[in-house]
Amino acid sequence: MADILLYRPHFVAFIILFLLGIYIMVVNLNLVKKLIGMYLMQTSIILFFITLAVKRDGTIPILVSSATALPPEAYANPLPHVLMLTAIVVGVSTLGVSLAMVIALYRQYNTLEEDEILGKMK
Amino acid sequence: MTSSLPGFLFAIPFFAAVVIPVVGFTNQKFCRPIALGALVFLSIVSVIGLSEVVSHGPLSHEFGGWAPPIGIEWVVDGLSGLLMVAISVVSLIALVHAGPLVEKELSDRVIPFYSLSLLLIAALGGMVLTGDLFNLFVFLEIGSLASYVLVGVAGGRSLHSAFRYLILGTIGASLYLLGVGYFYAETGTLNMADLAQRLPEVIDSRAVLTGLLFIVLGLAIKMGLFPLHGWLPDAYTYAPNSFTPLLTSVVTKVPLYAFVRIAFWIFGMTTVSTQIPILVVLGWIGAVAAIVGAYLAIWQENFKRMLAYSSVSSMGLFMLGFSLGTATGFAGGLFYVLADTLMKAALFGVAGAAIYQCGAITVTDLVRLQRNMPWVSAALLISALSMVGIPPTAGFFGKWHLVVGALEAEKYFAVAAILVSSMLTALYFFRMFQRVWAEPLPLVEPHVLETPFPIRMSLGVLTFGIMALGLGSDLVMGLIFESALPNGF
Amino acid sequence: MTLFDDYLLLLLAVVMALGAVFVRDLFSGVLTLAAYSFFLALLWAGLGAVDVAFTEAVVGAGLSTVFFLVALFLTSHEEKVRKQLQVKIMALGSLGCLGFLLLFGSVDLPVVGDPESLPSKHVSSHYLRKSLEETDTPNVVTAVLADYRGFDTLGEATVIFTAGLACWMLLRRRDDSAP
Amino acid sequence: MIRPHDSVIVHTLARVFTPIIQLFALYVLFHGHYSPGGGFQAGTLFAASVILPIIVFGIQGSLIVLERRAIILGGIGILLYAGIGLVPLILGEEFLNYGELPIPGMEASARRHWGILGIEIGVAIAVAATAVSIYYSLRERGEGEGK
Repeated sequence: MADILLYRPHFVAFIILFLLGIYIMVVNLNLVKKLIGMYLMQTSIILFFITLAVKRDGTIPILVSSATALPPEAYANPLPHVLMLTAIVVGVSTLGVSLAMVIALYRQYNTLEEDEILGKMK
Repeated sequence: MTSSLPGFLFAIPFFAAVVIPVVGFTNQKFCRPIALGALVFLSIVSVIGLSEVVSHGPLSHEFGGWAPPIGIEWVVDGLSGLLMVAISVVSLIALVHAGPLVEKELSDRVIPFYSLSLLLIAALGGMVLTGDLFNLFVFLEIGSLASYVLVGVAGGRSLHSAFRYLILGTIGASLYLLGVGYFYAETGTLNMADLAQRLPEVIDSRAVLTGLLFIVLGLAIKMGLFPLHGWLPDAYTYAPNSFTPLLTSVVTKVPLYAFVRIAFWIFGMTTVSTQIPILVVLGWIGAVAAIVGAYLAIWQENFKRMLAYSSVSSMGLFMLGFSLGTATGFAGGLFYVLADTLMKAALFGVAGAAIYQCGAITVTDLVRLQRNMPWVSAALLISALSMVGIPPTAGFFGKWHLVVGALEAEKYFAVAAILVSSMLTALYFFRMFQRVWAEPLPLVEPHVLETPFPIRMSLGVLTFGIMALGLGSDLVMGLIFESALPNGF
Repeated sequence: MTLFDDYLLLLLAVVMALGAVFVRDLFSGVLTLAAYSFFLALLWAGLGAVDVAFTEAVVGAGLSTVFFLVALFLTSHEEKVRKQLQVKIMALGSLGCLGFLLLFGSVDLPVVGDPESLPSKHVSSHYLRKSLEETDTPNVVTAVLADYRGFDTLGEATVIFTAGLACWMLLRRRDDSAP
Repeated sequence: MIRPHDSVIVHTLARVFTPIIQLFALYVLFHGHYSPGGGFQAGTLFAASVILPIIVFGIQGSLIVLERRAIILGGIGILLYAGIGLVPLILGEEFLNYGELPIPGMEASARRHWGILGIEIGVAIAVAATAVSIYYSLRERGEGEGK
């Protein structure tokens, strides 16, 4: 367990961000804070995928001159990058929709606190 | 066999969804014909696809012309073809039903309603047909975004329930994506068929186990499985009536399908029942869900909320069926999924029609249906009998096959759970019957008329479907046994 | 990129994340979040994911922040504090289990930076070998994004289109008529 | 309520930066085959170049005609993308198989090159228009209602 903490800093940061994000999403009653938590959770997953793509001494995945000039081991793995580009877009779309919901809720209840909204519904 | 048919299964609803806002701005009246036309077309193509599968074996379509592990492929096989037919037909009926309700509830938002509904249907189809785990995530997100908004568009309480749905749904989707990441880290592939070949080598790895747990957890949130069903009752209760039939009939079934696909096709029957015994756990969870959901439904006064808890109970029954580990149990679970798709569409259709026509929200209010709305009352009666499990409805045969499967597997707790949940279901539906048909009409009867033709017709078709699926259950079960069972049975 | 740089950027990112979460004023929280995003973009550029870094800088630090700020301008930016010990303990308990699961599963994950690990070999080496020949595109990320997995990208564009329709549907006022 | 900013410095900078951002967006779009970037990043930058003047000069000074139609433009961008994909499907090949696009006198790889550029343009239009549309939707209340 201890060697994970030392030699995998990315993974530790991922765990901290992921759990922090979910914690805020579940516990905090402020709607915008929940969305900040959501953003942290989504970016932490991107961090997880990007570290899968790293290769020691690997360069960015843009081929130089001809395909055979360098072996595949010399470039970072492009597939997780592609997946994460999609995930970023998904994240910002979800954020846009959820902020629209927050604004619509505020128009009706004039507050951003979930317990006050629940109180006003009754 | 490669074929261009799955490509059309994507293209038809997708193009219609994108064309609707572009065309709809010139004249709003075009929206509905485009949507319904596309769905009719989609239903026909998916039926053709299923018949092709039955006669010639699975069809695959390699998007971009790249062979599977490199590119993305879509596969129509027995299971996905069957579900695709169910999704396209039921959503066609649900949108026909929605017509008059949209005019009343969302008259200024007709364009986005139809466009988002079709995007939702395209995404559900994509989740069912795709053979790639990440592609599944993308369609999961498209479908989820569309359903969050369609739940929340009625404002007020529906908006709050949609926000909660969004928060929990995003956690679910992120857990799923994380699980896919673990699989990718261990195998280097995202394609389901390729993964099925490569996983046995690394099956002892803890990362694979963790990935599977995350995926199951994420999909369980999306499908509203019992301890994680927090978003479901509110969303089902407060969603606009024009959307509830579509939401309740297909949206939660598709994550369940994704779970079945991953557990039985990628990991395989022997792995999930012995090496990583998640089926045992899920069987118990399903049993508890079936009983607790039905028990909670008894105490609900709001009709839609009662049906929502009944959906929690049904989800438990499906899970129970799939976890039995016998061919009959699996096929029974699948049959019950198909039956429940029709029953939930019909019941929520009745609930929507009741609110539309006479403002009947609680179970007691339904008494207003009895004299003036024979079509709606008949649909309510037959679909409720089917929920309870009275022959010859589809619900009876679903439960019958589940019980037979449980007896074959010698899992008596499952038999007990199915019977107890059926009895509790009978309790609340018979209480409803008593209130609706045994009580005298209220003295001051509001002037209530029969519902408009599209609602009547769609409820009639759904009722007919429930009866037909029940009477033709041997045929459907034969089809499932022949082409929709995973290896290992 | 040395491990030290990674440590530094990760530390900064985590500190910014904690700041964004625990600061009371929501404006400060959102701006701290933008800084967090910026550090992540630097980190990803360092790890070789230039396309992701570019997108994170444009979208995370840019577009998301703009959306957040507009929403805050139109609503309020005070967070009220209240005690809810029970919920917190329950959440911490279940998240502890989740964290344990994450650590438990991490032991068998491939070592970061290992060129021999499975994800770097199977499918991805095909892209790196063949993309120039097959698609005439030196940037492999673009080739995979737009061609090999172009269908995902169509889905991605559809996601944001869905979001646009969704916001339009949620926020239009009742008295609007379609133009 | 978001009020337009009245500082001269901000106004001048916004005037200068808007075309620069647009130029950079075009570079990112058309150079995506060789350097980081592509349709999505270009679209977001383009959206930024539309949103920046709205923030600085206020919503009255913006292309108000875009407001409700932006989403249509987004749909057209996606139709461009999916339309390029549909051509091979109708010709009996796979959806999105740019290698089979009916462009005469080209190798399959060159056809794929131009196909990629075509869909990147579609993505850029869709993303730019949709991001602007989301922005308009989010601040719609800013007009008459006030606070």
